[in-house]
Amino acid sequence: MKKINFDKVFSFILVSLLGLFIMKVLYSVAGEEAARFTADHYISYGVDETGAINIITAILFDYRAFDTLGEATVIFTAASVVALLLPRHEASMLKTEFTPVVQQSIAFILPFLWIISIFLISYGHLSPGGGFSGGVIISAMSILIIFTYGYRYMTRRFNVKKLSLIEDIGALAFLTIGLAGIIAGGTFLANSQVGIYPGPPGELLSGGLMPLSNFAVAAKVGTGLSVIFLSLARED
Amino acid sequence: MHLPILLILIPLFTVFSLGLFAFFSKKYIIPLVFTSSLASTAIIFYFIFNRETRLPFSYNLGSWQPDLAINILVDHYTLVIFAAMGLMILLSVIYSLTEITRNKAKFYLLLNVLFVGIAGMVMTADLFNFYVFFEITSISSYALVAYNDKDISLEAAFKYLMLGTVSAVFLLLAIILTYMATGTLNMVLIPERLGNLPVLTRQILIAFYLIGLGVKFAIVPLHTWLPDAYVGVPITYNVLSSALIIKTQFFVLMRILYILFGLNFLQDNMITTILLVWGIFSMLFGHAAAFQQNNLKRLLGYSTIAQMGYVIIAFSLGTPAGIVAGSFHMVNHGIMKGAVFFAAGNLHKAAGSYQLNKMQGLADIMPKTSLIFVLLLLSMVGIPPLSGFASKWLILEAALEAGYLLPGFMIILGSFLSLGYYLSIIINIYTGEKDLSKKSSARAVGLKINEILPAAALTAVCIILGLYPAILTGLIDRAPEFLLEQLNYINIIIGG
Amino acid sequence: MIEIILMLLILLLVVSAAIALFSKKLLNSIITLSIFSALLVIILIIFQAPDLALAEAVIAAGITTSFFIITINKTEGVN
Amino acid sequence: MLNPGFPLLLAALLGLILKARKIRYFLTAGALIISLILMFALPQDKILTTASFFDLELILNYISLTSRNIGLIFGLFALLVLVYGYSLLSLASLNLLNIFVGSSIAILFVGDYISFFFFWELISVAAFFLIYDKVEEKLRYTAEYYIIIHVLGGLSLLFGILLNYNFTGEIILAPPEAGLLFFIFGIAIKLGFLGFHVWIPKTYAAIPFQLAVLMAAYTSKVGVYALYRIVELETNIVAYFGLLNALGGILLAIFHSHLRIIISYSIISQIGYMIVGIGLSSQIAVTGGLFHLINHILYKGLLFMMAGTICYSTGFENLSDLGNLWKKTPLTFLAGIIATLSIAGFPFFNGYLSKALIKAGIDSQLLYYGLQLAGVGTSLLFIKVLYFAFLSKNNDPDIVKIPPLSMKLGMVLISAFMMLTAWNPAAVERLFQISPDVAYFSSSSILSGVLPFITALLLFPLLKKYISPHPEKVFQRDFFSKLGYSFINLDKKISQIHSGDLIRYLSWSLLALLVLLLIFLLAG
Repeated sequence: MKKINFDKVFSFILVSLLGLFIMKVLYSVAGEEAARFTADHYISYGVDETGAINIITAILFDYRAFDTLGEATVIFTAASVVALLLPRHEASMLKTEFTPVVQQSIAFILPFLWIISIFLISYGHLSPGGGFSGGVIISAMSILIIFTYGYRYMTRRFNVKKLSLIEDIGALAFLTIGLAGIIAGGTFLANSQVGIYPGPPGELLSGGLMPLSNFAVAAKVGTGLSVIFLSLARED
Repeated sequence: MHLPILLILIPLFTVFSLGLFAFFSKKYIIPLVFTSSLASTAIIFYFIFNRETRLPFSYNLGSWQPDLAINILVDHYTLVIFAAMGLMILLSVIYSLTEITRNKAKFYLLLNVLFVGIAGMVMTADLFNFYVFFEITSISSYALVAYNDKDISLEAAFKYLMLGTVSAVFLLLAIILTYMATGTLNMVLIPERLGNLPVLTRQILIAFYLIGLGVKFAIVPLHTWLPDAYVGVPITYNVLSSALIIKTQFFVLMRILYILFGLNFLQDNMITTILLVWGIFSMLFGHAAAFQQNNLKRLLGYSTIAQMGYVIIAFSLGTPAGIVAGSFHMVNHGIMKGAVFFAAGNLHKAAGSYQLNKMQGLADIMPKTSLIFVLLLLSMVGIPPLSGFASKWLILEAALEAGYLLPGFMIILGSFLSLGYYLSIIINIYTGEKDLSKKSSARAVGLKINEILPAAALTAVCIILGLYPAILTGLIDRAPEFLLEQLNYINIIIGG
Repeated sequence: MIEIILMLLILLLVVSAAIALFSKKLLNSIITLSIFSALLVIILIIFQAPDLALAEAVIAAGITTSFFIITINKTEGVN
Repeated sequence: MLNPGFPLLLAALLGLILKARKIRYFLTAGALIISLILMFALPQDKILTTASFFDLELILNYISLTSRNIGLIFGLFALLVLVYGYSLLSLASLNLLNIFVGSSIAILFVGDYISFFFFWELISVAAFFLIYDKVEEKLRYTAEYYIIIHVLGGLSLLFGILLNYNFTGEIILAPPEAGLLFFIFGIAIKLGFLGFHVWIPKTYAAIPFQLAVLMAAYTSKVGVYALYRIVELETNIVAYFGLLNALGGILLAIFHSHLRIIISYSIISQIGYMIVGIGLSSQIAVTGGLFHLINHILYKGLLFMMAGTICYSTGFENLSDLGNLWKKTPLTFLAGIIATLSIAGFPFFNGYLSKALIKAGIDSQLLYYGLQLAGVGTSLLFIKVLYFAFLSKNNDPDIVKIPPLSMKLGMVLISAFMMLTAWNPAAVERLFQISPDVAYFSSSSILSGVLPFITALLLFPLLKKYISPHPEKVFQRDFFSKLGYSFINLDKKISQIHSGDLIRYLSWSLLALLVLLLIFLLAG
């Protein structure tokens, strides 16, 4: 008979008790009518106030654009950290050679991925998507390239330095968009509230500076995640 | 007026442009960082000097109406951290000029990210926004701990990361639950909506907040990352961590507890009592553990834990005097511990090690730095006329005034314990070899002006504060108004 | 009908999470984790949150998995 | 106006720049003279200088008669030590002497608790560095012991001050209305009350003798002054405790044979006399107690100078190594005789006047005979010292070094001063502005002064073999250091739970959360 592992017993008790407490809070919290104040406001007035049909993008890039700036900074920092603390060991998996069939099919897929990401970014305020999702797809492309064509192929076109540069520019662009709010007479990151071309809802050019911020964030997120992956996959 | 947001934007701009500048030429890095920290310091001092006319100050982002927008608030309570920031930002940058030799751009990037996080955490009046800045601060902290890329610092950073992430989950959980219960993240609107919840639910929320932030300000069973993290990092991070990061996390916890839940709720449901007892435990444990250390940085790390215990005790008294005393000690300990770390870094230059027994005989090589070091350690013990005495006096007075005799006695006991290990540092530094032929491993080194300046400046501040503590209390004496009375805080945005 | 599917999915979610937690090999955990994400995507779509579903699909199922795999691949050499 | 202690503190600051020993020496002397002039010149019973700490008013300069008297003797004695130690005091110790003596004098002239506490701690810190030595491990240990026990007392005093401040809202230096116990504990450590006395012999026997001469005069006397200012009880209980101290000190001293340990223990006993005087309610006894403080500084200084000179010239300090010195060092022998007769309270010698005053103020038989008994013990003690050091033929140590003129001059000056005061009580009363109205030289009081000494002289041959000298170690672990070590051992166990294991740490934090939740669940 195996000895009882006290660590496991202890963690089991711990986890189940914590779970019970969280359930307790959830039950007492759920069903509060007053608790939908902000959400109701977003749903009722979101389109009118921001000019963006996709409320989630409206929240991300107008109501709570400051949070988005912060999250972008988190990704930026993470990318810098990973690039700083170089892993010193090679990734053996990257040595595996894929057959030309795989390489060709990836080459075939990549342009479509480009189009999808650009669509997601530029229609972010109209349909599901936005800067984050589009940016992540861009980084997924770089991952695909590295996996199939190898690390060197990727770095010949885009090395970490260049990508970081694009990342910096994207971030600075987002900051500049934020400053535009100040210039227009409002506060930082002011957009629709100071009347920067809200446009007719549903048009591509609407939502004020939202499409621009989408592009800025997408550039930043896409390159940031790519930098992380490139640094992880680096072969010294 | 866009000054408060500039406090976040200036370091943020520096962060993003550092990469650009570094791409073209490395020689722009230092001027850029220096300018930005000067500008930040100038803004902070603008608020400090114009506190009567300009504060409280609110700023809503995106020009949204205040109940929808993310708000940024500067009130008299914020000045507590501002006072520490005003000194530490510039001095730490000055000190790091020669300390950091490799990857300067990355270091200053992380440093500025840290400043962004701290400024954001202190000023924001929105729970989720606070969480974002909390993460920014945490990530840059993990990175700075790992910065030296040695085994010991990487291991410490990993531990810190794991503990920090687990705690951050609870913090996020608490924020989500708060949002679910109230439907808003605006810290100004939450208080009245939170009042409808059952008591136990609110208590559980508080527990989550406490654990989430407790790991970061190193209250005792959650402190374990700190001594490890302090060993292998640049002195600049030691200073910033002790003087700013830890303090900021505690500062925000207090704001969350007192503003969101209210003083009456906390006192009726034992939360202040629990915090008080926990603070005493934390303090005694920190002192006791510091006693056993023979690595100077670890020792100072434990002493930081213990000193945070004093702050926790003072804040959990729940009286205006307690808040003022705790705030005073937050700033004052930041100054003292910052100076101690700067001086320790200078001593390390000669000794080549932070092991106490290898630091013997340093007093002969660096008499002035050693003298400063001794002065600071005496100040930490609380021997007048140095500033440590003033904060001890305030805390004790507040504790006794609130009727807590035993906690007061424990504080006395704690500072007696602290004498023991500070004395062992002094004795180690002031021990010479009997025969001069058997020189210790220490060698004389010339210190650069930027290494001497921070320690000397902070020591001067320490002495001045000891003689005229009213300088600092005059700065923070209105802090309790914005912490203990929810209405004052709420009115900044809604009423004003 | 949709409720039954939802319940089933949630059950599968728990199961996959448990497998991810208790499997001995890290690689298995990661693959299970991506299955977990895929299930989550379906649930999110049922909840009419396409934005989140999109993000979850790309980030959790795609990026995170590859990050994990490359990290494990690197650290295996160390141990 | 300047507090009389401040010139010395300023001299200490100035000394940081001046690195020449001679200059520092005369700087200190000059500062001492200025300080003495200030004590004479400044008006009494007036608040002269104030400062503020938060919103509290600090009284930095308030001269009362008692503090002026003690201050005068503090300053005078420091001058005598300067003469004695002309060739012995090192560069660093001169500056620390400034701080030590300066704060000892300054503490007498402050009128509030915060500055009182400030100088109280400053004395300990300065003494720590005075004792401290970079090379000698023995001295490092002594210094550590000294400051730990004194800071313990200081913190207790601080807690008392805060309790009192919290109760009354005042920080004026006056008998407290709350927290008296903490005041008493702090003072008891400072003045070396029986049970807290261990630091006195430990310190004064281990440090260089010139420093022992200096330090023995101040630390515990400041404690006595604090007792006089702070502790005020309805009953005479303090006086009985003082008697306990007087007898206990003798009992502890009599079996030792290291010169400075004996003298140190006799400090404890003499402090007992002062406590008896202060603890009594009659004005004469209180004056006598304070007067005894003044006398005590002089003859105890002379005793330490004697011990120091013996140590300097022979290299030995234990009575078992000494003997037959009276021909080789006649001056020292003479000083020893004067000091012995003074401390024994023999008529027409220094200690007689104050002891007579205390005895005149006593209203209880027990106290009177107790003090007489202590007098017998004191006489016996120093007859033992004189006999075994100077007269006994058991040993015959050589003179290794001839003491310099300055040391001899110091002893001569202090003996002369002592004899002057002893023969001229009227002048003393004028100088110190006291008028106790006691007939010092009545036959009954002379008899009561002579009796103990004669008794001791008769007893000595009988008791000689019981108290004969033996070699001994200066260092012994006492109760307090044992306590400290057991704490350290316990502490080691506590801190060993930090194993560095991440899982353990994680479970601690989760456990903390769980405990917190359970408290809420069970208590709510």
